[in-house]
Amino acid sequence: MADLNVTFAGVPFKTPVVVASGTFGFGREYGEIFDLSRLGGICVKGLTLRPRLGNPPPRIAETPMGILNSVGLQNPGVDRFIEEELPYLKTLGTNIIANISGETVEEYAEMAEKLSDAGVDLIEVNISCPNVKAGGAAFGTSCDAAASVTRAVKRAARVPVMVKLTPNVTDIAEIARAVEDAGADAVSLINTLLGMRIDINTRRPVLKNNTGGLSGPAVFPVAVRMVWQVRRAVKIPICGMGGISTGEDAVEMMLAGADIVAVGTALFRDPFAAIRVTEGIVRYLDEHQIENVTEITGKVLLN
Amino acid sequence: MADLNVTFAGVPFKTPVVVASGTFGFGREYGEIFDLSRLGGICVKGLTLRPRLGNPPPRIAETPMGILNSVGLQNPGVDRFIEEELPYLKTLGTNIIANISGETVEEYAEMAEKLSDAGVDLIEVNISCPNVKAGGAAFGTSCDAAASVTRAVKRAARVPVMVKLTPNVTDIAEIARAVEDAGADAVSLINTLLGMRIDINTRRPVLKNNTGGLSGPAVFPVAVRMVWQVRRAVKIPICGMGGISTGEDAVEMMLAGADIVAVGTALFRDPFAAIRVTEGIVRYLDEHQIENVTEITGKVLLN
Amino acid sequence: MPVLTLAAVRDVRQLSASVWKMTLYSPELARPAKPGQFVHIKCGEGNFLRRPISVCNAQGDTLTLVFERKGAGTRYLSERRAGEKLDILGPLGNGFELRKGRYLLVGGGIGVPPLLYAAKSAESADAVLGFRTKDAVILEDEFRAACGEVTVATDDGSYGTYGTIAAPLREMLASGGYAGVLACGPRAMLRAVAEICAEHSVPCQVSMEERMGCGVGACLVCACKTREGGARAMRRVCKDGPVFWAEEVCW
Amino acid sequence: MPVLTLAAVRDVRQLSASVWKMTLYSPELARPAKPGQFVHIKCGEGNFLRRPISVCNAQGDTLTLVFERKGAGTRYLSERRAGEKLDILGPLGNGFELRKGRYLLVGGGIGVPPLLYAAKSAESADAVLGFRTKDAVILEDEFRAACGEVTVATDDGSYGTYGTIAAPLREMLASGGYAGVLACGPRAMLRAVAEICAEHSVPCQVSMEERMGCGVGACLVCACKTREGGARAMRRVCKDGPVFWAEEVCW
Ligand SMILES: Cc1cc2nc3c(=O)[nH]c(=O)nc-3n(C[C@H](O)[C@H](O)[C@H](O)COP(=O)(O)OP(=O)(O)OC[C@H]3O[C@@H](n4cnc5c(N)ncnc54)[C@H](O)[C@@H]3O)c2cc1C
Ligand SMILES: Cc1cc2nc3c(=O)[nH]c(=O)nc-3n(C[C@H](O)[C@H](O)[C@H](O)COP(=O)(O)OP(=O)(O)OC[C@H]3O[C@@H](n4cnc5c(N)ncnc54)[C@H](O)[C@@H]3O)c2cc1C
Ligand SMILES: Cc1cc2nc3c(=O)[nH]c(=O)nc-3n(C[C@H](O)[C@H](O)[C@H](O)COP(=O)(O)O)c2cc1C
Ligand SMILES: Cc1cc2nc3c(=O)[nH]c(=O)nc-3n(C[C@H](O)[C@H](O)[C@H](O)COP(=O)(O)O)c2cc1C
Ligand code: FES
Ligand code: FES
Repeated sequence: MADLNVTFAGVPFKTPVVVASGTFGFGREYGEIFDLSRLGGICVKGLTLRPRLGNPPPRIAETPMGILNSVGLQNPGVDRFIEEELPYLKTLGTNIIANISGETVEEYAEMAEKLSDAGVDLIEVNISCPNVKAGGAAFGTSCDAAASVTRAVKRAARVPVMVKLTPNVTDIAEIARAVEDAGADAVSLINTLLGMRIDINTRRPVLKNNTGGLSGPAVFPVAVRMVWQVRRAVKIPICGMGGISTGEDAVEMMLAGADIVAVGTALFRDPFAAIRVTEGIVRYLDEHQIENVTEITGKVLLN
Repeated sequence: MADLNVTFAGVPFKTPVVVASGTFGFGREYGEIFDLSRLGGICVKGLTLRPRLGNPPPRIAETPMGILNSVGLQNPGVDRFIEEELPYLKTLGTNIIANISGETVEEYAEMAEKLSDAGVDLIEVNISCPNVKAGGAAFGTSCDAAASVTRAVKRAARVPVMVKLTPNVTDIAEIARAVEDAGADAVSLINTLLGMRIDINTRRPVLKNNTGGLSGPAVFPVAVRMVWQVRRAVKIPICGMGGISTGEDAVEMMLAGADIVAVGTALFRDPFAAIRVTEGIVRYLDEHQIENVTEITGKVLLN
Repeated sequence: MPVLTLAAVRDVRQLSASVWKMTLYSPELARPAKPGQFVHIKCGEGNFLRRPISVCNAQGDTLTLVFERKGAGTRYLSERRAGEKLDILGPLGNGFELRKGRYLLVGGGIGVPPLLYAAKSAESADAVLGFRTKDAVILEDEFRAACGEVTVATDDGSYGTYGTIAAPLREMLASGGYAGVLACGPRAMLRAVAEICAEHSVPCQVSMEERMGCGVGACLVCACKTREGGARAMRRVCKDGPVFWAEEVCW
Repeated sequence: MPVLTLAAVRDVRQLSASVWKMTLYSPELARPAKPGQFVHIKCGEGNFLRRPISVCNAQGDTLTLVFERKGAGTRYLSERRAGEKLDILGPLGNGFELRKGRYLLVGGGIGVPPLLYAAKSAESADAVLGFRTKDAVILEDEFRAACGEVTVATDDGSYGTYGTIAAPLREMLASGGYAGVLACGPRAMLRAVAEICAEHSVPCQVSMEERMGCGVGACLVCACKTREGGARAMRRVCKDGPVFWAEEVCW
């Protein structure tokens, strides 16, 4: 069987398949359904310095082969996460990636410090949440802001730092270069595309928050394109995501340039999606007699 | 039955449903399938000053509830269009919207002048084609460039001018404001989102052009959001498009802010899509006892 | 422990203009299912999200679901035929907390079906069932068989008592002796039931609805605002609910 | 004049490891269909685009399609059962230009089926059919019934003549007397056929494949580069084709 080991930003992953932040909570629920040690890693629900209740419901709307969500970073705050959730997560035998959002650069840095001390494997810096007013995507749409968050987190963190990019920009490669120059160890992309659905009978947006983030298979071709663009722009490794639901999708994303991939929304349709994606990658590698999954990253042959 | 008449940028439309540029050729083919006078208008295939062969095939890739295309503005050039196609189009009893792309500002102006003389009803200025090297989307991603194309076309045109915006930008409202300030009579949106698919067996992009434009139901929530954002940013009317395939979708787009809507990719699945969309709008208006379709434009009630 | 399973459709029949009843063979779902729990059903290739539908009854290896045809997902379900299989995740959620004693079940419209299994599981139960109009009345015989007293009310008085469930509920609570009230129905009705129960100091459990993603508690989209000992919280309808203590819900 | 219609599936059966044959009842499609035309089929809710499949035969009110199971769309088709309906747009494209005289049909793999209807429609016809291997041979009996001489070739020599269709094609053309060659198959084969026909000065029509959108000629995605009297052009496989004169195609 093909070797799935990948060293990503210096961290060993036993498979290149992780689950995407916000779609997997802190692991407990899916842990009842399958063995979480089969995952390459878990990106936990986005954390903030203080607890957040998130946005009012409804927080989800269905779209053609996708969903909009407007959860708005509901979470118990970084301290309670470290106290109540991380000890459990550490027992799972998989990498734990802390996803952090701040309203200010200082908040990002403070969280990075706490989480480094607490011993997560990787920090994912979310500068791309479309569902919060302060911070969030505002940091992700400007090279300067993205770079300054990255620099601050890098100074504070003692574990590798991955910066999560938003697709809602004119030139994602430019932002990727800015965070690479600012010291990021890796980038992840894409976060959700900003979208809206309206109930034509009530005339009100389906989401109480009016707009939300689009994810799921619908966005897959956009995500592949962006991963490919970023691959050509930076040298640091990429965690590719956005609409992956099969092993074939994951292989496509890796050919475009992803070193590892994340599975998110697909879990809502198939709770075993991440496992099936992993199995699909193995099948592809074996059929094509590829020994190590790292051999396919970025290996698209342009026409 | 509800009244579907809309005056859009000064041009009377007997229904608010037009067909999107590039999905309907110059009308002849679908003219064999249904009565084109039932359409509010026809946006013809994108025209350029000189004939273009377009990009090499394959030019289409399927995606979850969408497609990528990379036609690359294949067209006979504006002169042959005026000579060979426009006379037929003018017999159809529906508005003819000429869609133009230039490599330079001057080319846009020259085409606008020729088409005004030839007597089209409206000119749609495509500054958002993702599939050509020179011009195209380059004009659509900068406020200054978008404004200067708009100004040049407005000076040359003697029919109303609608500017077609690209969704591949950080802030579409800003571009809309720039073209409004530059004198545009209307805006249309969205053109396609840049995307990519890779054949994992050959490792080559499915499209010979490597990347292409995403359209179809997958993009609908992004299009609704952008129409809503633009509606709040400008006063000029909006032709909304992107993934519309049912009357309900059209109503949703109009509630978000569209004065008229265009149906494109949905035609590939259902050649009667534009007619069914029109019928669906009527059904909605009648059920909700709304007398004139213009009453719903922009009438979303925010939460 | 939810399972993901292919359940065999045994029967699909129409109960009213817009309501269908589906019987499934599925030991994995039927055996562990508790009253108030739900299942999360994949509705074909065209609908991305699963649809949550409450357990209406579970007997042996057979699961019964009753649903209203609202949009594309429930339309898909209504068009299934015996012999087909459905991809179902479940049973999910907490379900009603049933102790000893007599329960009063209060259902409104499509909120009625989930109470049937509760009626069968309780030591004893009465029911107040509200519907819009006579043609919308469903499952009356089943409730009469499973309950002591059953009052049917219609908003337009075309069948049973005239008006909402509020008056019959007040009356029956006044007669006393209920261990608790279990309610399911539109939010406005649940709120009214909660208030009436509070007036009568009867413990009330309500089954809440919210749009769902994962269905298992991981994505946090199905939020229900609650207060617990003064503190505000967002709880998950799919995991912490769908059944909540009425006094904890921020209406 | 293409129509959009619901055609009733009469029969679906497997011809080889990866090839299926589907029989449809549809007067609207079968009656006007000409050899070399195709139909554009909606393949369920999960596949956005229609799939183009050539007419393999049309007799009375019955249309026969033969297709290879490649991906999700053709898998969907292979799973249809008698009695179901398919949403089909057609017949589409130009079809072969058939005059008087004897035609030589040259098919490769899944390019073989469209030639069957041509065989039946021509005044007289011979055929050279190429397949990868013995197990991939399909429709041999049907061609033997409809044609004069039929040569089957397999790449690995496991059945019929050893090698590609090139050698038998050369031989048969050398014997002379053909009004034209009609070819369908992989692009490389078509190119070889075109060259051989040019050597023998026999008019050759080739049926081209390209990924499609609308199927009716409106979207320009199905381009085939051609030269017509020196000028380069992009022609539409769905409308100007799928059949082109071999010498016009830029290979
Ligand atoms: C815990 C729970 C139990 C339920 N039990 C039943 C039941 O037993 N019988 C029954 O008829 N209905 C029940 N519902 C409501 C049922 O889930 C919706 O009517 C159904 O999802 C509508 O899907 P649709 O595709 O037909 O409608 P659409 O409106 O097209 O659905 C669009 C999207 O919105 C969601 N949605 C729409 N309405 C609701 C709603 N009321 N609640 C949650 N999501 C919604 C859908 O799931 C889908 O994602 C229950 C809901 C919940 C949360
Ligand atoms: C005019 C014409 C006639 C055809 N006739 C036949 C026939 O009689 N029998 C038969 O088996 N096949 C035929 N094909 C090929 C057939 O259309 C494809 O094999 C089929 O579309 C594959 O769909 P899929 O979903 O199974 O594969 P996928 O690879 O999953 O399809 C993905 C997308 O690519 C398109 N695609 C993939 N391969 C092709 C191809 N070779 N040509 C065109 N589009 C493709 C699909 O239509 C779909 O849009 C014909 C093609 C054309 C253009
Ligand atoms: C319900 C939901 C909640 C999310 N929450 C977060 C979050 O807290 N932090 C974050 O960085 N991304 C969040 N995301 C984005 C995902 O991590 C991922 O980037 C996106 O959904 C695209 O991948 P997918 O299509 O596989 O889901 C969330 C997505 C969903 C659907
Ligand atoms: C095959 C194809 C060709 C297109 N060609 C053009 C074009 O020439 N000019 C243009 O402005 N837009 C062009 N578009 C974009 C459409 O007009 C429309 O903006 C887009 O497809 C979104 O709408 P839809 O999802 O309804 O198709 C093309 C789209 C497709 C699918
Ligand atoms: S639906 Fe995901 S947490 Fe409830
Ligand atoms: S498929 Fe649209 S022109 Fe051929």
